[in-house]
Amino acid sequence: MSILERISNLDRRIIFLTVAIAVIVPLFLPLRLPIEVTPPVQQLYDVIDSMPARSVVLISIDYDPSGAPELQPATLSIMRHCFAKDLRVLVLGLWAPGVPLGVSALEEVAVGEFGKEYGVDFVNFGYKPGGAVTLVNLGRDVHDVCRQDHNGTPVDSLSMMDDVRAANDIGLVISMSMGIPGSDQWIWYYHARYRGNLATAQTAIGAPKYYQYLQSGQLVGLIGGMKGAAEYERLVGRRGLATVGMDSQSISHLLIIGFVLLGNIIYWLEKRKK
Amino acid sequence: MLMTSGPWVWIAGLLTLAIYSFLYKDNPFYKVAEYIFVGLSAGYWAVFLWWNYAYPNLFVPLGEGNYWNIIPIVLGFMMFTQLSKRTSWLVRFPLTFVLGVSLGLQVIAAVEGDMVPQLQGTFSPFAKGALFNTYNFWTSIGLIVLLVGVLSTLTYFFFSREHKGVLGVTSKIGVYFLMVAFGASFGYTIMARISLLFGRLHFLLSDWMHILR
Amino acid sequence: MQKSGSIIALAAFLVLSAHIPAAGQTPDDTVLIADTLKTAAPEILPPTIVSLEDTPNDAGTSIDVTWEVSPTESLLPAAVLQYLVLRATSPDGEFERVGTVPVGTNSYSDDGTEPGDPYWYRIDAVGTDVEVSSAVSGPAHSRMQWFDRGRVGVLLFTVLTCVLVVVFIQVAKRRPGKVFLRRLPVFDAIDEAIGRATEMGKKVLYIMGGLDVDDPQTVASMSILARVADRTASYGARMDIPCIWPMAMSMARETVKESYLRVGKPDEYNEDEIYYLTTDQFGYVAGVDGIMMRDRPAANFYLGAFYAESLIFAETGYATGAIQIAGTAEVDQLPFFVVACDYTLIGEELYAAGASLSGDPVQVGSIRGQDIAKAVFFVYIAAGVILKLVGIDWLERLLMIG
Amino acid sequence: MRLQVPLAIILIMGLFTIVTSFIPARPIADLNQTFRNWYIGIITFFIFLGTINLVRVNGEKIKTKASDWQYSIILITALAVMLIAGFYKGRASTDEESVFMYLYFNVQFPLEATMYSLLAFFVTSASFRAFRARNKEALCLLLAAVVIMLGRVPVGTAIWKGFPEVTEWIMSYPNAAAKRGIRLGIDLGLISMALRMILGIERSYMQ
Repeated sequence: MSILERISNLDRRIIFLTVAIAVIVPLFLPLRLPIEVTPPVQQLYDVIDSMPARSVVLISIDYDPSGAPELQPATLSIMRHCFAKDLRVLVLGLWAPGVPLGVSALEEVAVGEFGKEYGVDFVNFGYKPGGAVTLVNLGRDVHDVCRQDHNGTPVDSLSMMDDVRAANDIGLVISMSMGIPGSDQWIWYYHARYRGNLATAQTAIGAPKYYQYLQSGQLVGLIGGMKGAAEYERLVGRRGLATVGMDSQSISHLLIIGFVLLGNIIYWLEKRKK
Repeated sequence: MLMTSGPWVWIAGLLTLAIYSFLYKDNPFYKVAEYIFVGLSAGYWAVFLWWNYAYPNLFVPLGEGNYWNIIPIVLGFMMFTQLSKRTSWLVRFPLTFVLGVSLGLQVIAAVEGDMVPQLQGTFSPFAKGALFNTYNFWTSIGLIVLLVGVLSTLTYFFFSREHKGVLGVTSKIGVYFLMVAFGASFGYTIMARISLLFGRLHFLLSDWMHILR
Repeated sequence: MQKSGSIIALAAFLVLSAHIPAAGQTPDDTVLIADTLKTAAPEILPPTIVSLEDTPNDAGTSIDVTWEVSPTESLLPAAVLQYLVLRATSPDGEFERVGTVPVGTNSYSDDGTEPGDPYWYRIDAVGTDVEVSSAVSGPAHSRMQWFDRGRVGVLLFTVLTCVLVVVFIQVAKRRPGKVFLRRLPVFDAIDEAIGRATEMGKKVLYIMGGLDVDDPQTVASMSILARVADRTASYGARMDIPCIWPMAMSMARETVKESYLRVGKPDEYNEDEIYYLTTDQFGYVAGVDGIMMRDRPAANFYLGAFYAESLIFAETGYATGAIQIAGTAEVDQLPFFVVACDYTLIGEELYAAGASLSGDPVQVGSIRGQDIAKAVFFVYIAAGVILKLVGIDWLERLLMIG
Repeated sequence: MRLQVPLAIILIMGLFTIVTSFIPARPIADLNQTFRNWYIGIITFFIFLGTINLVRVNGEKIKTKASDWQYSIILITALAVMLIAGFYKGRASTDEESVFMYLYFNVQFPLEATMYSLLAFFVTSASFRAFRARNKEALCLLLAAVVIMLGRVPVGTAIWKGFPEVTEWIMSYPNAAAKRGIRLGIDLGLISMALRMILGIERSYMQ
């Protein structure tokens, strides 16, 4: 077998190995490539930044652990921003397996970093089943949908909720979403009825679809994939897992482009030989 | 936290490695992981759907005195007649009910969610005098490209004419649009794929092996 | 990210279950209460209710309230903070708060009225320490509508496509063989793939996607399966059809059996070649990958609804050296099939392939109907652009979903 | 009975669902809602049927000692464990700190996510072998993919500042155009298939 043929029929396992290396190595040897902030992310940052202190931000955890690599860093950064601006945070979620992710994010940021008080500065209502129907009801009567928090504490004994009763008491809704139910439902069933500010964070697969809503003004911000999360990390000035991940992304994207080029060079050489 | 405590993290770590071993070649570890996976997930979905869909939609209302709900419950159980050859024709009753509702919804959704807004969206930006005035140069070009793209892609899907002459040219342009779109989507989603791998490897290296941080 | 097919079906249902409002709505300017306002409470002039109307196209449970904002708003921008919408069931009865809107807003849809009952409304402008009420207005009634006028466009297009399909089915039935259908290159690909499998003495693997028989893609896949089975039956190749849904399995068995009957080899039909694997998405993927690695089928067909498994199948299949023919109407997955398979049916081609393979007048006729509908779309878009460019937009308004 | 009644059911349910989606009036809309709830309930039985089939198929394997029958024991055990964990305490057995959720997060989820992450490898091997500029169409595909890849990561921006903007433009216009064309075709294919099934012309789904 000639060298050309050998490269052309490269054992897939070698390709697989290089991918693993491309993802792992930057974890140990970060490149710290600069991350440019794109307008959709900047827009969301500006909205949160300009909110008056003590306003309420609702973060909807609409993903499960498989969306966590892309969405959890964004959740953490947004929470950091909110608590730094002394905003109050209300967490709930339309995906049952997402509840522990919301709990751990609040533990890390609200309790661990900012020393915020549960029930006063932030609350967590956990999983809300029912998708669209629930959101329609939520906008009208928050207390009706959120009767108990995720630990079973009744809403009336959470002082933060005293003046959070309907859609217009919530300054901003951010749906951290990886599918259905998620930001589609927030747009169609919540925002369409109650307006107010709505933003979304998406996985890289979901993101392209939401540009149109951004243009039409239905969304005030969009965080797309791990890149968007990294941008937000840069804005709040704290390197997180997304920023770390972007180095792996850069290298593996280059690697794939390299393989595409290699494939074409071989193809071209083989053709010339014939 | 639920995910990274004690022996559980070891189970998760070993199972992750077992699946990756398939990339090298098929082996008994992979097979064990595969069969655990199939069994566990079948159980998970049965439990999940029961508590979140069947129970609240069918049985709770029945308990509250809504006796009409006997109909869907009977229809639901009729699904099981499929298990025997002699009774399997009875499946047609729940099946056609489900099909009727679902096809009806799909038809309306296709027209309302896709067809009308997508058609509309193609020409509505072309307001009088807006091109190159209201929009910037690249947006204007983009809108024209969008129009040409939609129309030519549509002609690619003509089945009852040979693709010759004008139709041949337009459908050929359509093919180029298709290729650009496929290439673009392919490139765009790589980030999500790598993110998943990043998530798994990060779990292995930090949560399980504690090599990182 | 895609979950297992069934969950997608369920979830999609949840989305479909109410109608989608039009795109392009801009959010109200949500003006948040300025905490800088510490000056003494100024005098606020009351707002005035302009109209109370039944919200159109609903079940009669909502009234639209519009008012003129307090004149103070423009004089002293920070004086008014928000408006309260209040409702009572008699003009001098007790008014209860039904909504709160930020300053600058002049309308509110009050959901929660009973059809036919009379209601009276009042708008209060709220300042830092003052609250000023408008005059009471009423009575207003909400009524339910029997036709949703906001959906004329949807109705029009639904009727149009349905009529076209039905009419051309009738035409094709009456004059069978008269409607021309272009020969898709996939036909040759199918023949070649099955021929090769026969020569090599290897199996033909057929995967009909991740959804059950309630998805049109699965039904479309079944009509292609019928033709593939015709070929394998007449060539004498063996098939391997692992199924993800029990119902789809029974259907595939029936389909393949009929093919064997059609080519006159009923005794060669083997039911065990079509079997149930599992309903879990990745469990199924793991199983099918195992089959590919062990048996190395020479021709792989992936036709139907596919999700994340598309590329896993296509790459494993490639590694085993199979000819691969794919087709799906899942737009997100098409790129992977196009890149990794030898031939891919794109979107509507999946629906059309079965029709043109069988030549069945009903199917052929409906394809013709679909083509005419596409021609109508083409003209509609072109007309829309031209009308818009010269400044006429009734076409757009006519079909606006609202 | 075996044919006419099912055909009548699909016709009535299909037409009812389509026609009534234009009628907001209460009695009709409420009935629609009821049917949709029934539909959700019934469709979950598809999954239950699948679970029963899974037990049957694997039980058969164990009984006949077919190849790999030992693995089937693992499968049935896993299934049983999950079902017991999910039902033994009633509704509460799926609470946040339940055994059921522990199993989900530490056994099922890692398996699923790992399976899913295999795509990162396959996407690379597919790029290597399939992205070859065999003709002009393939060249378009290839170029679009490479440009978008560069537009998505910081290293692309480091090479040329314009990549992200070009990426956005390609995604918003040529990409959206083709997707729209495909979708319109799919919608028509779907409607025509659905219509044929509702009208009873297409009956192949009935075994």
